[in-house]
Amino acid sequence: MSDIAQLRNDFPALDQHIEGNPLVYLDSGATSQKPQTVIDEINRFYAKNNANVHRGLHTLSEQATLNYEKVREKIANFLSVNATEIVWTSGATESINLVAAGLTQHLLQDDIILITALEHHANIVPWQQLAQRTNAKLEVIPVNAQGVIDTAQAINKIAQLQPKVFACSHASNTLGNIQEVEKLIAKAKEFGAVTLIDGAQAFLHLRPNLKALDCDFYVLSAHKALGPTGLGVLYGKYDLLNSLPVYQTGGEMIKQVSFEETTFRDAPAKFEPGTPNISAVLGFGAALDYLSTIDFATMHHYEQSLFKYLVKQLSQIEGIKLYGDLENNIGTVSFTYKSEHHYDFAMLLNSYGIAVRSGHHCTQPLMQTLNLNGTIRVSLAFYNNKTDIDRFIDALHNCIALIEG
Amino acid sequence: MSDIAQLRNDFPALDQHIEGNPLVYLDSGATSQKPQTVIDEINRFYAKNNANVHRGLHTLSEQATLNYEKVREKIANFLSVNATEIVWTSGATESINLVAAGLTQHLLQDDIILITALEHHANIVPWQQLAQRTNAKLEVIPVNAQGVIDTAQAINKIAQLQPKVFACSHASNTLGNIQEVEKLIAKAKEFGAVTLIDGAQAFLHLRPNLKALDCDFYVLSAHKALGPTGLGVLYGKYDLLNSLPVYQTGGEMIKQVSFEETTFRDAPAKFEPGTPNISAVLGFGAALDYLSTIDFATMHHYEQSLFKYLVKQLSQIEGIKLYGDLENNIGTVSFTYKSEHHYDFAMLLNSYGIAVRSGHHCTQPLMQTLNLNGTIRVSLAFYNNKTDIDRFIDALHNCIALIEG
Amino acid sequence: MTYQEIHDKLSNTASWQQSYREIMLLGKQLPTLPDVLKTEQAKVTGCESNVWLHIELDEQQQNLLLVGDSDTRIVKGLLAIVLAMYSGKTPTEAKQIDAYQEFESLGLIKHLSPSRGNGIKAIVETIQKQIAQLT
Amino acid sequence: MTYQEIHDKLSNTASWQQSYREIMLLGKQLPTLPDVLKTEQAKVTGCESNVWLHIELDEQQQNLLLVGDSDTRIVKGLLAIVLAMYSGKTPTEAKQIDAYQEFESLGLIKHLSPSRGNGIKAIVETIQKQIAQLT
Ligand SMILES: Cc1ncc(COP(=O)(O)O)c(C=O)c1O
Ligand SMILES: Cc1ncc(COP(=O)(O)O)c(C=O)c1O
Repeated sequence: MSDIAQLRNDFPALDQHIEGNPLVYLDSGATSQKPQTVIDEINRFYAKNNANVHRGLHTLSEQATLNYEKVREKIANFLSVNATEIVWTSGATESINLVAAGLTQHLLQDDIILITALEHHANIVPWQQLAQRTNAKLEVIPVNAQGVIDTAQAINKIAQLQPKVFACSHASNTLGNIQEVEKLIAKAKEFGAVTLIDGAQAFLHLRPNLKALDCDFYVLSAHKALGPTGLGVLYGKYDLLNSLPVYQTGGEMIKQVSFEETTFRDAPAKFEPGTPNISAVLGFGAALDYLSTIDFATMHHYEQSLFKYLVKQLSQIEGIKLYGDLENNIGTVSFTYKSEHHYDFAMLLNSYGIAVRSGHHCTQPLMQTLNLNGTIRVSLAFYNNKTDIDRFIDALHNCIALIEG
Repeated sequence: MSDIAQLRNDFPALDQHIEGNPLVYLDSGATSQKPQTVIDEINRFYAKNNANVHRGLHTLSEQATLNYEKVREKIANFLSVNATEIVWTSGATESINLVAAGLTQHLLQDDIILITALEHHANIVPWQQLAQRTNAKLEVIPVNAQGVIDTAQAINKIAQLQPKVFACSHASNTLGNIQEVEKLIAKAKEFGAVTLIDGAQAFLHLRPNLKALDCDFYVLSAHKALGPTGLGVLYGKYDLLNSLPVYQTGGEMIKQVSFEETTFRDAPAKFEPGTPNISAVLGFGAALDYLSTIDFATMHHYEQSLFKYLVKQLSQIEGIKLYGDLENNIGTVSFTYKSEHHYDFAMLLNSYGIAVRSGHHCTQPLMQTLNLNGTIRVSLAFYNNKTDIDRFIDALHNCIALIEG
Repeated sequence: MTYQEIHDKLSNTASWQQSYREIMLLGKQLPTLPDVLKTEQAKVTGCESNVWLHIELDEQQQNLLLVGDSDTRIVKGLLAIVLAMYSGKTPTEAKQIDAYQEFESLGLIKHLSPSRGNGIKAIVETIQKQIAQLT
Repeated sequence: MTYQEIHDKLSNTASWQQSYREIMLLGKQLPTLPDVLKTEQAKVTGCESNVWLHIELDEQQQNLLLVGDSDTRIVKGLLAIVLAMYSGKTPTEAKQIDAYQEFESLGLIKHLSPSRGNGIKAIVETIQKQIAQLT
């Protein structure tokens, strides 16, 4: 654990004061902090190597292209898939939109698109739009009063509905729950469903092996995994991926353009029109290199023990109610205090230097299910430590006193 | 001019050697170099202020949001429009795709979409796809043998075809030609056309006043205008912009989500789902601040005199053929040498440290019109100087000797 | 509490926590709006929390009467400050009020950042707009 | 020119320009392919320029015969080097050739970057694939 505790020093933004108090960053679910090596790599690109990719024969362009394509291999290795199965997008949101748009011809009236009750809006609305376009039906696997999906029940629901498309988050951004996606995917595939897993929250904490998961699509955002903003990953099993129609069109993704007819390249190029977010790809490469130096088991154990400590401390405060699955969790907890408004807590905590998120966390349907207008959410990463949690709990006591007083 | 000449020092990437020779960067049409202030701002964001926007009440998030929205005002001021008329996208390519997708319901069978023969693939293929979806017709304003659009002829063509959509580049990426878009827009609007101007190349060199141009949409890419990769701008006249249907869907752009129904916010939020490219927006803000310190008339005069010098030097070489409009030009020239292949020149020039672009420049239809398989393209920016051009011309003479030898 | 009393209280706070305490106390003193008045129409849009606001002129049609509520303590307190600023003023007087400058002098301007989502900006704009319509 | 002669020539170049000169000279010595042989089928995909390539066994079905062309001088020269490497070899010998290592020892590896678009990688792969099919 001592090694892991040192990693915090690699994250310059953590070393600052807010309103006179040391920053306690507990909002990694919104976006992760970045290690210095990522910042340095972006710097290096713009200061030394700045050039467009895939377009120039000159040295700068060639180096940029080589480095850019190397990162595609890196993330492919990380996910245990092939580099040709990786499409760069602008974020997890675009990744899901690309697939949902591409499945339009795949669906017929009354076909079923199945999602779950705890999805992020990004994994709801594109499917809802797809259902509207195709007259398919959007169906929902429910959660219990804690916000947890019962896997056996979910499997029954899949068998009963036989969806054409099944989309599910690997981990919930609001509650941190890890879904048993492997089992759900296997069941959905029995009925020939196209499966998409939203790994926006899970990737950093679980480092999934997609060959093992066997989903058709997996999406994530670089900025939630130590990388820069404006970059997402779409993994797709090659043949299915390549069979999707083109999404956005423009330069680079074409084979031949004439005013009469245009032919397109194969995936992944087919889905990557225009100048990509080169600096973000290179920065994400540095993030993956950084992650690779951290032993997964050690990190996971560390994160889990922090999370257990956090949950224990929170549980001891009278009036606090915790939601979600506190056993299978990436390190994110949502809670309320009596009937107090989350807004007041977020504002008050901030005056103690504590950065948490409050509100519906882009999961309004989940909030409706739990009958809440919002929660206070604490989300951890491996760069947090016990002191962060102690400071947070102290501040929380003070906030309660302020509010009750 | 002496002041302008100093600006070069603000661009760290220009100060390096390639294959033992000083780098001569003549590929700004592909992507511009970045001033140190832009690099510093990205750095500052990740190292001090990193947080997601529009989602958190804590100080980091609040500051990121404030700064992020300030840049929207900056670019709006720059273009003489309102901040609510600015949508952040991932690039000019996405900006055009968003509009082309949004106009699907606007078109009927046999309606006309009019573009020009010198457009970049990004301003061709999305319209071609739109035409295919709607059974509209894609028509093309021709260029002459030099690659130049005759404005009077173009105006006639507009009057004759009465297009529903008119899309045209403000300046050509291959030839540098500045189109007389103001006149073309005015004519197209007489017939109620929706007008889109592709300013990817023009923005940096012309700083257009969009109120004066009076186009409905204008698009650009930050990376071609001193800013970071992965960021584009879509300007749209508010009512028309807001009347377009949603494009990608997800978090942040919604008013209310339930599994039964989702309502969306108004533009620009409506078109900005998910976590935006925050660091790129902030970096682009620094780019705009930097540009603001450079007097436009001075810069324009400097760029034009460099361009004139370049053209004069090139014209004196026997066997060189120049294309495009050499009078109204942003500082980009395309040429061929006898029947030699552009590839050889690009490779040989690179061995002298000269970075140019070669090929079809994502304008295959223009190449077909000019009966070329490609050109060598030199594209200037204000950070170039006479020495760059002299070095390039020297190297070019050597390359010719090598090839002829 | 008059606006002057509020001003004196808040100008002397030593820390953010203390000023939050005072703000929340102000909120507590603001009567709860009966549910029938919490209409969609009375809702101020642009706030992260719910804010309801009613503005009228008194019987002599001279002075402003304002009532409002919010489901969060802090925003309710900030709302109380705004209401105190405007209550009892004639519309002409009210138009002169620069609420932003007042918040500045209360040391609260940081709270008014649009990205804080407290909607004070929206509240003040709503008041000014309704006053313009009243007169 | 034999591959050995090429090797000797290229190993002694003092600058990039000189090695480009030699490469282009090699290209010039490669006969132009008649247009009828410049078929779509003979085209090597993955090159920025056009490259055509034909591979056969000689009449005794023992040694490789390779002809090819490109519309650019540099790629044609690089192609000439590849053809010299493989020409006259038996398929078994040819399979042993590590073209990449040869280019490395010629000091040309920098040219083979996939992003240079010269397609040498594609050319070598095409040859190896066709050899596998011949045997
Ligand atoms: C005229 C023109 N339009 C559109 C584009 C596409 O821009 P981007 O690749 O940044 O999306 C370019 C870029 O080369 C261009 O030059
Ligand atoms: C589970 C989940 N899915 C999707 C997204 C959307 O990611 P992005 O905003 O980076 O596109 C998020 C981000 O909050 C998320 O937590």
